[in-house]
Amino acid sequence: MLGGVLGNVYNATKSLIKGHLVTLKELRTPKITVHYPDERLELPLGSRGMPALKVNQDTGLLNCTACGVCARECPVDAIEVEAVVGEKGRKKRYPAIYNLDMTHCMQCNLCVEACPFDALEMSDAFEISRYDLDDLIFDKEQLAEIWKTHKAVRITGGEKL
Amino acid sequence: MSEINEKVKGRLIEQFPGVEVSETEFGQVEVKAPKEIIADLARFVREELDFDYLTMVAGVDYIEYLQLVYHIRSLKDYAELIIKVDVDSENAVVASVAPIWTGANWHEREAMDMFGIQFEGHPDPRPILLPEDWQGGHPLRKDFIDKRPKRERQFRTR
Amino acid sequence: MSEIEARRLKAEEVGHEKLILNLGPQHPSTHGVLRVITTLEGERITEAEPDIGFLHRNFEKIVEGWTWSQVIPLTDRNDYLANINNEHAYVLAVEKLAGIEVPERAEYIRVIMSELNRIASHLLTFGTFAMDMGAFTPFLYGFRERELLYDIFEKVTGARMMHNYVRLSGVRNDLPDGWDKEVLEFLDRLENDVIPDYYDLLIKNPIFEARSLGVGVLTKEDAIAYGAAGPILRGSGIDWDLRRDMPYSIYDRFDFEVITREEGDHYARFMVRMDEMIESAKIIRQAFEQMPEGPVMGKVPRVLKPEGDIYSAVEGPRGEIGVYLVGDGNFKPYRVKWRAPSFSNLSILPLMAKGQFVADIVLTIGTLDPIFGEVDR
Amino acid sequence: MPEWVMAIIKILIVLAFIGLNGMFLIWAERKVAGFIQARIGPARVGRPQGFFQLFADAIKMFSKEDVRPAAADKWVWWFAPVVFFTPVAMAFLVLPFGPNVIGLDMNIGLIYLAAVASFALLGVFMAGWGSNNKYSLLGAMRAGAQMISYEIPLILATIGVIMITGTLSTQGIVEYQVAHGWNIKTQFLAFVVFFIAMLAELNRTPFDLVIAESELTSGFFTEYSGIRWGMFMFAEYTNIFVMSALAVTLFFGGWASPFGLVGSVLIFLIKTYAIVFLIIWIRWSVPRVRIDQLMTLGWKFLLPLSLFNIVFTGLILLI
Repeated sequence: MLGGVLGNVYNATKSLIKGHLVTLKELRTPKITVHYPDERLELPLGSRGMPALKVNQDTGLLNCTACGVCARECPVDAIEVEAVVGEKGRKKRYPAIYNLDMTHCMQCNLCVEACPFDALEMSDAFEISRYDLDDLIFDKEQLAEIWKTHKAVRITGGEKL
Repeated sequence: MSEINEKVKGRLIEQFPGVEVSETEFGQVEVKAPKEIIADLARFVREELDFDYLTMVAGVDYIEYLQLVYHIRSLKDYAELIIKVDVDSENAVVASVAPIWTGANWHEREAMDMFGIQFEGHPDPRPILLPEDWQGGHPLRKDFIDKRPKRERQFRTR
Repeated sequence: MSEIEARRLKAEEVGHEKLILNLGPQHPSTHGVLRVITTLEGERITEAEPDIGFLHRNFEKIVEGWTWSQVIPLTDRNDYLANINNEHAYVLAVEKLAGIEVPERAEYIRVIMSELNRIASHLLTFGTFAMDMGAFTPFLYGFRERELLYDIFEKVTGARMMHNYVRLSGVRNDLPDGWDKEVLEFLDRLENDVIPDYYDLLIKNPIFEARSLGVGVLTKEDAIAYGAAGPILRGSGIDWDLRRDMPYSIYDRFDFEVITREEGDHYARFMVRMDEMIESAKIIRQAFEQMPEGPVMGKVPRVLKPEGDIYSAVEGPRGEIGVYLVGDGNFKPYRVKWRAPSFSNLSILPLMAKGQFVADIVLTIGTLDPIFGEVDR
Repeated sequence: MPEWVMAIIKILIVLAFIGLNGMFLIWAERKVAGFIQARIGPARVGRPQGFFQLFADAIKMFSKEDVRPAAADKWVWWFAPVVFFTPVAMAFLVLPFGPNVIGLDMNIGLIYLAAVASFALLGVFMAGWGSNNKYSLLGAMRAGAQMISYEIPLILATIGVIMITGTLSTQGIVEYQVAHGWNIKTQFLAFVVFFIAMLAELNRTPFDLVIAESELTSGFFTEYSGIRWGMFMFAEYTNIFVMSALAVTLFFGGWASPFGLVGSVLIFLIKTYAIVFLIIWIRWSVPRVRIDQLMTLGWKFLLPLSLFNIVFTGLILLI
């Protein structure tokens, strides 16, 4: 019986030492912490932050025609669109108001998939915390600005990144 | 697999002449039973046919009546059985199957919360997901009134 | 008279001096917002009663107002550690109901992502179980590996947790080039470095064995009667896995073992999860070998108005995720019932906790591994 | 210089040392924990290694609101941190930092230490009872059971050393080791028992059932905040230092060194912090035991082992 007890003690000690060696080894391995505001991770292409409105490179206008498909497709009703139809001097419809309520948006990509005019893209802007809730409602100028300053891609269905 | 379904169907028709037994296109045996015999049917299915694993009890509100859907598996025979029981929506009382499958306990409590179906012989009939002092009705019924503020329509044309 | 007061009076009636200890809803060990009302006699638990519903948001009612495809991002939020598995469960049910064809390649991608998600979920469970036992370091090791896995996810789905990746008739986008190599590298590291380290650090530790062997035994009969699912069912010696026994998607093409353990204690359930990670890795390797080229999205009918009802289930990390759908020929689901594995698993807690020590109920919750997004829905 | 001035200076030195040592140990624990766990630990205040984190923490603790639960037993609750803290500070009286660097070289030094150390339990129990919280109460009950059952093997383990050295004075034990080499050579078994019992006495993982944050949130000091919580924390970390210093004194030759007075003190501190590191390392590597396993280990394993050690030492001495 004594032998059994001693064997147990021996095994227990051995495995305890092994476990401690694992933690000791980890003392020296490189850390995976990233000091966030000082250092940043490279976000992969297609990483979803918030949606942004695409600006036509030639004309400098929004691609959006205010058809409202994105607003209908949004599960949480985060998008508000007011369309202007047939105004003087412009042939196309355009959005008078295009508000994106980031307090509701869950960044699901459904609006981008629904958009038939290549006007919405998913940008990698994720630093959108604000002191005031009202500041989280982005209007069309802000959304265009985000598109200009951030990486944005459009993935709709089936293609490669 | 279908052999077992045939066997199950045969036994069920033999034992309960009144019930509607069919097979769905997804390979499950479906039984439509009147609510009076649900306790007997459950016991028969559990003990004679070895359907021992109750996965869920779901309520559905078809406006004129409520329906309870029991999905039961047989871990031995790899068979699935769906029992559907219609319940009157005004006076929704049905026998509990919790004594037969212990796991039905919480599922029935949930159906009680959400649809207001009373289960006779349930060991612990208290609200489970809703607060104990909930007065707002039964949320999953179609006539449930959501009192939260509504958002206005998001798409307009000028 | 408050509820607690009533319980105290009841305890006094019995004549013993009993202590009613309220674990939760804010408590380090409850993995979310679970409240367990325990009655103690010394350090022994005579009665434990879980109180759930704190995260209840009525998923099933919300989706009744949404279209069939809008529901997918919300299913992510049910079991937020097994997002792809949830999406897969829902999408599979709708596809069966509406008769939608899925391209071959998309099926393979779904399987790969589901199994990766299973690994991620089990890594977290490993960590939280260790933390419930008081070992903080394995928790962070588990988290580190999961974060690295989430980096891999992000490259495909664009999000770390709420992927919204599986679509009706396929997946949203194809895999990027070189991604398979990264996954295989991760799996090699997992099998050769990480899991052996876990064994050395935690599993072979004598204290770990003393705490988990023979504690919280769940018998076969109880496991079946309560509708336990996943590792809890298999840890009690029941050889049941939907992936093998009722194959959905393309799981019948892979060669893998269903891990079962006879003992039914904490250790058995824990080891089932550890071994399942290796089996998942096996499936992923085979899937990469067999995967054909081709499109990843099929044709979805422009008007999606399925009719009828269906129960369809997949094997998630926590067990059978079942979806009961009723369609009334409208573009919205008439009824979605979510059969959450954690809901059934958690209902065993009163049975298992009876007679345990206070320290063990924490482990019991840890080993049942409930996710409250899913329990409360 | 009159004696009382010396006494006051000594007290001030000890208090300053307790403060600095406590802050350093808290920082060291967080840093070591971070490195073991594949992260960095404190790094923001006082870059790059976050050394000023300890001052920031101290300032935070001092400036926080002192919240007292409405139903707490006011005076018991109020005094518990003080009662917990005082004996720890008192233990410094007999710790030999170097030749002549000692508060008071009592000829019953070890008995004094044992007496003072068991006093801390009172503070724990007062905190647990006075908080009027069930978690605190459970923690305090566990503390009572645990500390009493581990004090016995702890003291019995030192008896072997006392038998060899023939003195109860801490300075005498070190002087014996200067002459005859470290005690660990002959008293290895006693050291093992002493070390395990010490971990339990300090409420460190794997025996931290008193705090047990996964079950009892924070055990006996769940309800404390601000500077009172800080006093518990400081006392705990100072206790770690005291116990490690005691282990060094008893088994590892104390200040014995060939480098004169300063060298002796440095050697002593280095040895002590090595033991402290060992304790921290163990904390971040193992899970926690359960209360019944703790009792089994204490009474069925450590107690017989320490008794066996005494008998064995006696036999060796006789022959």
